[in-house]
Amino acid sequence: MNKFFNDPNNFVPEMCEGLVMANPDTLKYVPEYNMIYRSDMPSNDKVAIVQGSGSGHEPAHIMAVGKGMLDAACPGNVFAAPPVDFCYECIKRMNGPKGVLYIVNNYQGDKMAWQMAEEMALAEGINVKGIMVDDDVSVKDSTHTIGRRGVAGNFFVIKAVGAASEQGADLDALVKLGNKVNSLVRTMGVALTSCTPPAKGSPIFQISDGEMEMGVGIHGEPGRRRDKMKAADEIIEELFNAVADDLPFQSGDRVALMVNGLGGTPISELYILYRKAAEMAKARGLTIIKNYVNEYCTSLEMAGASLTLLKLDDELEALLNAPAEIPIRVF
Amino acid sequence: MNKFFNDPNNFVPEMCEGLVMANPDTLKYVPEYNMIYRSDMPSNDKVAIVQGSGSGHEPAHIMAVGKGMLDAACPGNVFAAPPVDFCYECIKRMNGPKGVLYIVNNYQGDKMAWQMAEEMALAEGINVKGIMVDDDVSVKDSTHTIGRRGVAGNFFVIKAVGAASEQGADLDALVKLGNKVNSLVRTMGVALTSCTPPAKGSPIFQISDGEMEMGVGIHGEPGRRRDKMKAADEIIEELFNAVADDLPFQSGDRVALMVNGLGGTPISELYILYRKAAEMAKARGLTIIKNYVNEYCTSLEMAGASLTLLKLDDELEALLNAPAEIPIRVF
Amino acid sequence: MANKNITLVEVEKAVQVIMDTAFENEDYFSELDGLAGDGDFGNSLATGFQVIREQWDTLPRTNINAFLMKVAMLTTSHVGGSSGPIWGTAFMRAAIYSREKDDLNLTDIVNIFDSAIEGIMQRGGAQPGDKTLIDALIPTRNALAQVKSDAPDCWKRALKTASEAATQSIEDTKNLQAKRGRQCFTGERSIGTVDPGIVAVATIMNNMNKAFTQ
Amino acid sequence: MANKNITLVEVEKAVQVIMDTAFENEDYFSELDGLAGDGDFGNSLATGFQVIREQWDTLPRTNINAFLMKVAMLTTSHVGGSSGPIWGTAFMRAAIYSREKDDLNLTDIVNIFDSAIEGIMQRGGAQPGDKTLIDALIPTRNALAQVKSDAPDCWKRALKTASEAATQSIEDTKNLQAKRGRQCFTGERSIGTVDPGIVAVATIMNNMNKAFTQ
Ligand SMILES: Nc1ncnc2c1ncn2[C@@H]1O[C@H](COP(=O)(O)OP(=O)(O)O)[C@@H](O)[C@H]1O
Ligand SMILES: Nc1ncnc2c1ncn2[C@@H]1O[C@H](COP(=O)(O)OP(=O)(O)O)[C@@H](O)[C@H]1O
Ligand SMILES: [Mg+2]
Ligand SMILES: [Mg+2]
Ligand SMILES: [Mg+2]
Ligand SMILES: [Mg+2]
Repeated sequence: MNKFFNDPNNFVPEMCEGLVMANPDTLKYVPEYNMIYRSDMPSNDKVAIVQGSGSGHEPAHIMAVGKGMLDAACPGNVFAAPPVDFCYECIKRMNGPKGVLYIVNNYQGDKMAWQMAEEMALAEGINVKGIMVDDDVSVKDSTHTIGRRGVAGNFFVIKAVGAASEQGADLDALVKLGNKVNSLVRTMGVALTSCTPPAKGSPIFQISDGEMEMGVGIHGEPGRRRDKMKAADEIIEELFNAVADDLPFQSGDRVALMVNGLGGTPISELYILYRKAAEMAKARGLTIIKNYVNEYCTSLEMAGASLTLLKLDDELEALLNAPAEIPIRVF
Repeated sequence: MNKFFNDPNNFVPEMCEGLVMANPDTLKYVPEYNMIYRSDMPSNDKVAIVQGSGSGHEPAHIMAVGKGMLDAACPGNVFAAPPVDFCYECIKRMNGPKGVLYIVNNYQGDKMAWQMAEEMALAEGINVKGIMVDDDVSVKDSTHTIGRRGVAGNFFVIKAVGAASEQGADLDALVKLGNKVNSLVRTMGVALTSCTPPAKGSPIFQISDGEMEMGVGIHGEPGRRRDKMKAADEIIEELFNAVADDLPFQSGDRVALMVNGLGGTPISELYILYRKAAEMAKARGLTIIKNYVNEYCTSLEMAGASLTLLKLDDELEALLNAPAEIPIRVF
Repeated sequence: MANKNITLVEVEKAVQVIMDTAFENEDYFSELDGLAGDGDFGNSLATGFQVIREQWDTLPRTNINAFLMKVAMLTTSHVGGSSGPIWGTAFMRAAIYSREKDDLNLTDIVNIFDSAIEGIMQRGGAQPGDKTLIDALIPTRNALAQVKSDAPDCWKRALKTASEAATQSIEDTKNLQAKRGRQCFTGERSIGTVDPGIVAVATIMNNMNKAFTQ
Repeated sequence: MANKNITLVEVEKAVQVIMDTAFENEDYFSELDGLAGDGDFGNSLATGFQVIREQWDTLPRTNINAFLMKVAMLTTSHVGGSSGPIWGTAFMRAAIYSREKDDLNLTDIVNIFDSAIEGIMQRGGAQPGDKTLIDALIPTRNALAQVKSDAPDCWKRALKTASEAATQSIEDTKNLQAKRGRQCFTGERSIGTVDPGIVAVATIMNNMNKAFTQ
């Protein structure tokens, strides 16, 4: 296992510690609940936006905590939903007069934990609501989900509600906005290698050199099919068509296009993928208003990528362009 | 080979095309010379800053082209120095009244290409000077170098001279500044896996699961020794001590600390490494003024990381904090 | 305890009975789950409750709500498979219902059953007749409700009637086909085998009856 | 051509001679390199010059400078091993020297040799006596300089004397130990073997002599 870690059981806490040590002015950490939060939260002026799913998808979500994005994240262990008390405490500690919005990717474990936490918080009079993200067009139901999975499109939901919340939107408006973004965003991914959770010590699934898992889930769950490896352009064609046909995206649409690396694929290759994706967008009459080529939602060190399209209108475009500051940065 | 590409010979051009398609307003591309440049260059108001080394180290250097960083980059093929005409054309096309500064990492091929291009440009009356980066403390001479190799510390040289150039510094001042940064920056890296250039189709060196190459070069050149894999904290201890003892960094020093991923290591692990590095800095009495945890100088999809320390003074701190905008971004 | 409201002391004892039932029947419950499911049920319960047993002395005891809320969280987080959130939801609904209450009467218990059943259905999407522990909880609840209207103070009668109803549900559901949980993947193979969750509810009710009335 | 200055036509021809020498002696040069070096020398030159041959008709011919500059770039970029930058530097120095000149006299050629030798030493760090082609270029340059001061117009005598000096350098350096290039890794093994770079320079000078004087 060619990975940097110490005791595998400390993988998540040590990552969180490192993150907070690297951002001492802006982030705080509650070890008991793997909770990373903005040091200026809770606030009287805004709805708190929180999320927590399994770890191993970094920068999602702990590294997306910051002004204009999440106010807190409380991940579980690697690929394990956060325990309900993490979610509950996260809601409780972030709560202010304007309430709390939680975002949950559609995975059974995550959903159950957050819904239970919501019930508990509601019982205490906290104004909390949730939105569910299910952008992955690959499969309808899967190993860990009823319905579609929630994957990289999640970034756009966070960005939009994060910006709107910063501008003072109330909880109901944010729920509406988050659901709107989710209804307009579609993703599909492909894996070229497996990945190894430190505590497991072995790959989560088997895949041979020269094979790919088309439509993979972000925990290595099966997608549409196992296939032999193809040229980059062919792969993007399949991803793009699957994603674009689903909404469907139509000629004249303005879009945001994301090419997301799954963790082990270098950015050089992501730009090769972007090249073809942008060509296909053009051929379909889609106008790419903003593009995102980087890692947003990964599966540990898995080689692979996903493609996300978001249909834009003036409201969403403004929200994507609103300022935001998170730990993932270059300078 | 679990990589995204089409014809392996088009790996670099297609990556460049993708990059420019993703940044149509700010970047331009000259295919004949693999040259990516700021669309507002050349300029009458600033010294042009250029670099070109082998490809495969992205985001270095094509994705570091932008306001406050490089004005142009002209990479060679994967792990191959740019041909001399790339360098020559790059200098010529970026030249303006204030001249051109080239930055070269100390690798024989890169150095020769740039020095020849410099001679040619000088013969045409172009005001061009170069600075050499050799921050890698791992080995003195190596397969591809006489003297130390130039690696991730390069980022700080670019950032400093890029900012100073934006503020109007002249060529001689920039040479002095670049050499100063190089004299204050130290790096060492470690590889946990090899990597595969698309056109070669096989790994550049052999390394078994559970092994690491301590002090590896960014083309997989041998470092100090092959060793069995160790705990993250132990690895960082060795990197940190090698780097910090070299300048040497001393109690009371203000520093910038970079944990750079080599391409296949996810950011979760980089923060585990940062955690220990920050602890060690503290134990030595170093104050971390700025930190950088991301990918800056990679070796394709190699799993591994490097640690860089830069000693700061008021001048450098201000230059690191100056605004800059490059294609590597989150939003 | 007969005829008086139950307090935190009895709630603690009830939780203890549930846990002990799981410990004593770990292998048996897993064996039953193995017939048509994936064989983890007994182990999931026992492993999760073991965490509660270890933290028993430090559980919050300020009131019924705080105690049950912590039990709910630990159950949800440490019991594996579908059972964690299902059993956790039951405890949680009981906890939420008990807010601001220092004791509970039989009406409260019936209401807690209603809230827990609703919560479990919401959480796991099972309907009555899907051959899950819902199909044990509903007859149990109905038995309690019957006693409540006939003889509202008689805990003894309530527990006896309820445990009989729970036990009866084992046979009543045996020939149903499972529609939820791992069982549902084996399709018709579940017909004719008893559902482990239903057996667990019945066993717990029987042990409650013994613990509180003898 | 005797007694008049050389122009672009002769420069083209000289480059052609260099390339043909490399093509004709590809195997021989590699063989020599194999004795103490890594055996790639002949192949490196031939492969790189092949690119120039393919682009021959489209090379810029506005003046000597433009022509040689392009040859320098192609050589540097396409000839492998140490030879690319070394030979490319020689062409480049010649190009830079020829800026604004339409023709070159013998004094110019001597100056070009000086500039090229200086450039090669700068590029690869070799000193005279390190058993590299430097040790063929210096006696060749000295022979040209001698003719220049004795009989400045006599190209024929210059080429003959220069080719003799280059040939002599083969034997003169045979017993030196190589200090640069791959040869130097084999240490004392290079003593007693001829240096392929030196042989190449001598062969080229001999072919120049033939091509321009017969
Ligand atoms: N969705 C559900 N709703 C209610 N009860 C369920 C559900 N799924 C399973 N059960 C109950 O849980 C029992 C199995 O528990 P367990 O083995 O822990 O679950 P799993 O099916 O995940 O392995 C079943 O016998 C059934 O009574
Ligand atoms: N640093 C140097 N400076 C000058 N000439 C050199 C140098 N290194 C090698 N040579 C010359 O080049 C010849 C070998 O060329 P080649 O085989 O292409 O180089 P390499 O040593 O890289 O394999 C040697 O015989 C020598 O004459
Ligand atoms: Mg990566
Ligand atoms: Mg089971
Ligand atoms: Mg050789
Ligand atoms: Mg060689």
